[in-house]
Amino acid sequence: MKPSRIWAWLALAVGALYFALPLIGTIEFSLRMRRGVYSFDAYRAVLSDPQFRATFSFSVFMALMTIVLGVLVIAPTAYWVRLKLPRWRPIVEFITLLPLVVPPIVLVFGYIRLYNTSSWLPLTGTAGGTNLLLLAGYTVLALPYMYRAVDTGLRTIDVATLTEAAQSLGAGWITIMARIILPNIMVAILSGAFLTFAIVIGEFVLAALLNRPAFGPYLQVLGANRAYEPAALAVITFAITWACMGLIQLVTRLQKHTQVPR
Amino acid sequence: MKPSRIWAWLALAVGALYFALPLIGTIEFSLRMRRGVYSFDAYRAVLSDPQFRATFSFSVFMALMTIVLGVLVIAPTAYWVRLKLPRWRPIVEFITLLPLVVPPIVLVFGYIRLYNTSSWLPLTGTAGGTNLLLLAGYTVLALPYMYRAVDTGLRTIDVATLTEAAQSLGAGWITIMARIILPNIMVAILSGAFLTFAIVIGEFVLAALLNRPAFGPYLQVLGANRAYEPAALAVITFAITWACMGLIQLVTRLQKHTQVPR
Amino acid sequence: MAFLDITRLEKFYGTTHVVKDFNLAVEKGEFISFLGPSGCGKTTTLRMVAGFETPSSGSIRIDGRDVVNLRPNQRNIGMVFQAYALFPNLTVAQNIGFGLKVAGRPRAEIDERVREMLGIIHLPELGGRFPFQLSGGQQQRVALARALAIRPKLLLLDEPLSALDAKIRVSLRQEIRAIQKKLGITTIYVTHDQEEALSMSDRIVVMNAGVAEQVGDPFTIYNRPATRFVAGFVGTLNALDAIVTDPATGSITLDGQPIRLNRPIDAAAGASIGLALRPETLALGPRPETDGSLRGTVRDVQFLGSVLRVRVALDGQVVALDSFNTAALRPPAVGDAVEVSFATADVLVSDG
Amino acid sequence: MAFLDITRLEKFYGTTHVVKDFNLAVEKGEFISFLGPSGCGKTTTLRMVAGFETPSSGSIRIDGRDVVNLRPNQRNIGMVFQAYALFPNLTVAQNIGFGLKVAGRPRAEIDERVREMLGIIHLPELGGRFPFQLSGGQQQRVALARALAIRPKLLLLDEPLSALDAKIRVSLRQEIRAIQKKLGITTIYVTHDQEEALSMSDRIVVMNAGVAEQVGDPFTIYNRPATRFVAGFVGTLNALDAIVTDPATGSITLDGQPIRLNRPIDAAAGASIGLALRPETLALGPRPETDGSLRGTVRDVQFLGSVLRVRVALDGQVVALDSFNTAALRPPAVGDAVEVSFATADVLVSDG
Repeated sequence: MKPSRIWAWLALAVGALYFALPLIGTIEFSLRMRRGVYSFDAYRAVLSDPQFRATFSFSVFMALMTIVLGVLVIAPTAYWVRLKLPRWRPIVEFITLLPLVVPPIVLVFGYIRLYNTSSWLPLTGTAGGTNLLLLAGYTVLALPYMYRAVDTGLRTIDVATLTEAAQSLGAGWITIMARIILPNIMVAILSGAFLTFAIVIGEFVLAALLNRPAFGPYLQVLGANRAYEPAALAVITFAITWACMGLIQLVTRLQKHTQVPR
Repeated sequence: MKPSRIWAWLALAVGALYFALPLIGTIEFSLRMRRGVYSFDAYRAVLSDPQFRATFSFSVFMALMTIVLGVLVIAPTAYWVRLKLPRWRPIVEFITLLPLVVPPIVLVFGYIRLYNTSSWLPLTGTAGGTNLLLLAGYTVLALPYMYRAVDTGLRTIDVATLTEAAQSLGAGWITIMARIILPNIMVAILSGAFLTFAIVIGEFVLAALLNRPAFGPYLQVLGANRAYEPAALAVITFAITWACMGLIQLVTRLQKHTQVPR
Repeated sequence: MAFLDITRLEKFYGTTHVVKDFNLAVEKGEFISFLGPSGCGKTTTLRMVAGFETPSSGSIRIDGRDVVNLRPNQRNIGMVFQAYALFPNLTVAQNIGFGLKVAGRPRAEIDERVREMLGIIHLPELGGRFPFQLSGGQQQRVALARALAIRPKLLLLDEPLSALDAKIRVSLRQEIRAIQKKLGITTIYVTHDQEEALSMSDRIVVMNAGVAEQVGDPFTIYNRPATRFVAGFVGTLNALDAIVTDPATGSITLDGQPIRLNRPIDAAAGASIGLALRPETLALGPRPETDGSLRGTVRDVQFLGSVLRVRVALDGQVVALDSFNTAALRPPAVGDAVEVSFATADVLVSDG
Repeated sequence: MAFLDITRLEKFYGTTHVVKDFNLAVEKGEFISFLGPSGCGKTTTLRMVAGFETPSSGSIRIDGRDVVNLRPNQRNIGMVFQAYALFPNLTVAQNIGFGLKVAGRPRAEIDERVREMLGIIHLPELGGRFPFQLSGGQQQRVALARALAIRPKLLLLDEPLSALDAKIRVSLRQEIRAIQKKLGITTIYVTHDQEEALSMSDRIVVMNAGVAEQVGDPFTIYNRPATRFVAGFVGTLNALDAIVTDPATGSITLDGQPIRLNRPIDAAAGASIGLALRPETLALGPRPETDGSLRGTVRDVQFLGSVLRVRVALDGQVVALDSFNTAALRPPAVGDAVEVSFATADVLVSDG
C-alpha cells in the first residue's frame, strides 16, 4: 500500500471515530431501558407521550412554514443578485452568514424589545403573533443554509444566458422564474429545505425564550430528567434525517433531465 | 424605476428589517443601563467581571485549538478527496454535513457513555481529558464550515494539474501541500477559521453538558439573571465578529498574488 | 429605408467608449457578420440590437420602428448564444416550442411548428430528448430552431460555433447559411473567425476598438482592405518596406532589387513606402502570368498540410509564400537560392 | 537502442481498452507528435510516460532504464499542460526555479538558471510578476521555461496551445520548435490540431481508438496516408466512387466520365472502387501539367480568404476543389459549366 493510501484511510478512521462511535453508543444505550435485555421500551415510552406528538408536530409545521417563507424570499433574491448585482455578491453572502455568527439570543432580545406588548406592533401579546416572530427567527437561522444551497444550484446553470434566451423568446420575469429557474434548482432547494427542517426541529434557544411548545425545549427537558428516553429521541431524530435524505435522492433520480451528470 | 428594480430593493428592505432592526434595538437597549441617559455602564460592568475574562479566554483558547486541529485534519482530507477520490466527494460532503443535522446532544451523550470514569479511556475523569473531549466535539461542530471553506478554496485552483506540475518538477507530497496547496487556499482557510471561532465562542450545549467554564454558558446565565449586560455582551460579540472579518479582508489584500481577480 | 437601421450608435461603460458612432443599414434577408478581435465591441453592438444592453445614444430601427426603448421580450428577435443556452429541464420539443407557448399559441399550432423546425434542422426524431443527451452540434442546431420557431424579424447569432470542434464547425456553418437563405431571414452573425465571416456572409463589418473599420462583401474585405487593421486581421500578410525610385512608372527597389508596379505611386522619389503582399499571391520560380520577381534564399519551410509555407530571406527582409502541397514535389531545402514571382497588381501600397 | 523506447504498452480503464499495443522508439533530440481526435488515447499514453497513469502492461524505457515503477517526481521529465498550471502564489522567477529549489540546489545556481531561462523565452524582465499578471501566451512560455529549467531528459507537452488565440498559437508553435531545436531536447507533443503536428514535428504518430495507425514524417503522413482514418483525419478529402473498365491500364469511369490512371488497378473490370482526391490537387480549367479532367457544373463557391473552395457537381457525385484567391480573378458563378483538371498521380485508390 502506498503511503498516500494510508493517509486516506486514516482520515476515514478519524471520521468514523468521531461519528459512528457516539452514534452506536447512543443506539446501544437507548435499547437498554429494560434491565438485562435489549428492548424498544424507551421508544415506546417516547412515542406514546402526548407531549412528544404535540411538540413534534408543532415543530414540523414551523419547519415547513420556514421552508416556504425561505424559498419565497431567498430564491428570487439569490437569482437577482447573480443576474444583476454580481458585484454585491460578497456583501450579500456576508449578510447571509451573519446568523451563524450573531448568537440567536441577540435576535430574540431584539425581537422582544421591538415587538413587546407595549410596542407599536405587539406581536408577543398573542400566540399567533409570537409564532410569527418565531417563524421570522427561524427563517433568519435557516438563511445561511438556504442561501448557500440556492446559490450552489444557480451556479450549476448559466443563469444570465438562460434568462436572456428566455427573454428573447418573449418570456417575462415570472415565466422565467417559474418555468426555467426554479425547476432547474429544485434539487438544490430541496437540499436547503432538508437542512432547514433539521435545524428547526432541533432548535432550542429561540423557542425556549419565546416560550413556544416546540420540540427542542421538550428534548432538553427530557434530557435533563430522564436517562434512556433522550437517547431514543436522538436516534429517532437521526432516523428522520436519513429518511429526508433518501427522499431527496429519490426526487433527484426522478427528475429526468438530471439523470446523467451534465 | 423598472419593476425589476423594485424587487431588488424590496429584498434588501426585508434583509434590513431582519438584521439591522434587532441589532439597533439591542445596541440602543445596552446603552440604557443608567436611567434617563445613554451610557456605557453595562459595558463597564461586563468587562470588569473576572468571570467574563476567564470564560472568554478559555473559549478563545478552545477556538484556536479547534482551528488548528480542524485545519490539520480537514485540509489534507479535502485535498486528497478532490485529487484521488472524486467519486467519494458526495459521501464525504454528506458526512461533513452530519454535524448540522445530528443534534450536539447526541454527540455529548455518546462521548459521555464512551469515555466516562468507568470506561477504558476515562477522559471525563480529569479537566484536561474533558477539555480534550470538548475540543473533539467542537472540531465536529466546525467540520461543515471548515470543510466547505477549504473545499471552496480548492475549487478556485486546478488541484490536479498543479499537483502534477509540482510532481513532474520533483516535489513530494509534503512539499506540494506546504508550498503549493496551503498558500493558495490560505484565504479560504481563514474564512473557515473565522466561522469556527464565532461558533466555538457562542457554543452552549457541549460546554454546559461537559461542565466546562466556557463563554457560552456564561452568556446564558447572564442572560437569565441580568437585563442590560446581556445586550452589551451581544454587542461585544458582534464587534469581535466584525473585527475578525476586517482582519481577513486585510490578509486577502496583502496576498500579492490575489490582488486582482483571476 | 433599410430593414434594420442603426444610426450613430454609441456605448460607454463608465468612461470606456466601447462602441463609437456605429452606423449600419441592413436589407431584408441579408446575412451580415460582425468580425473583429475580442473586445472590439461586436458583441456589445449585437446585444444592443437584442435589447440586453441599452445604448448610450443613437437609434436602432427594425422595420421602421425604433426599438431602443423596448424590452428584449418585446422585440421579436431570435437569438443564438455561444453556450447553446437550451433550457436543461425541457425536452428538445419543449425548448423549440417555448417561445410559442409563452405567446399563448394553441397547442396544435405549437406541435406543428416544432415538427417543421425539427425537420429544418434535420433532427426529426430527437424531439423527446433532453439537451444533455445531445452532442454540442445538435444542441446548437436545436438552439437555432428555438430561435427561429417564433418567426422573428431578425436572427442574431453570437459566436454560435466557437464551442464546437473544427469539423462540426465547418459543416454547421454551411447548414446555418442554407437555413438562413431558405427562410430568407435577416441575420447578424458575430464572430472572431475570419474564415467563418468570409465564407458565410453577404457583407462583413470589420470592427476594431469600437469602430466599424470597413463594411463590404467578403471579396472586397479580403482583397481591398480599407485600413491597415483590416489588412492585418483578415488573412496573413507580408509587410515590406521599399524605396521609391520613380513615382510615375511605379518603380521601386525592395532590398536592392528593382520592381516596376506599372502604376503611379503617390510618393516622392527616394521616399520609403510600405508594401503588402498576401503569401498566396507569391509563387516559387518564374510563371508566365506574373510580372514581378524577387531573388532570395529559403529561410525555412513549414508544412501545414494542404499548404506549404516557405519563408524566403531577401537582403534583410523576409517574405512568406504559400503554395499547395503536391505529393509529386518535395519541398525546397533551407538555404536554396530561389526566385519568387508575383503579379504586381496584387501588391498593396501604403505610406511607409 | 532508442533514447525513449515504448514497447507493447497497454492501458485499460475497467473494461475499456484505451491504449492498445503501443510501440514507439524515439531518438535523442527528436520532436514527436501524437495526433488524433479526443478520446483516441494520445493523452493517456503521454501521461503514462510522465508517470501520472500506470500502464496495464508493457514497458517504457528512458535512456535504457525502465521507468514504469518510478513515481512522477523521480522521472526527471519536464511537462507542459494545456491549462498552464503555473503556481499562482509564486512569481514567474519562483515558478521557473521551483524544480531546482525542490532539488536543493544552491541559490546562486537557481538564480543563474532562471535568468538563462527567462532569456530563452524572451521575457527577461518579467521575473518579478505573478502569473495572473501575464497573458495566456506569456504564461505558457513561463510554463515551458519551468519545465526546461530542471534540464529534463524528456519534454512532454499536452495540447499546450489549445487555450490560446489563433495568431498567438501560430507564433508560439514556431517559438517552441526553435527552443526545442536549440536545446536538442527529446520532445513528445500531444495535439488534435493537424496543422500543428504537420508544421512542428520530425515524426507524427496518428492515433485512433487507442491504436497508433501510422507513424511517419509529416510529408508521408499527409501524402501517403496508410489507412482510411489517417487520410480522413489529416487534411480534407474528396471520397468518390468509380467503376473499373480496364484494370491493366487503370481505366475507370467516374459518373460516366472516363479517366485513365496509367497504372494497374487491383480490381476486376466492372468492379466498384473508391477514389480519394485532396481538394488542393484539383484545379479549375485545363492546365498543361495535368493528365486527368472531369466536367461538371458549379454547385457552390465558398470564399475562405486565401483559399476559394468550389464544389462541382458531376452526375450525382460532388468534388470540392481549392484554389488560391487572386484579386484579379472573380470566383466562378453557381451553375457555370466547368472543367476540373488534376494529375492522375495524386489520385489515391482504395477498394470500394
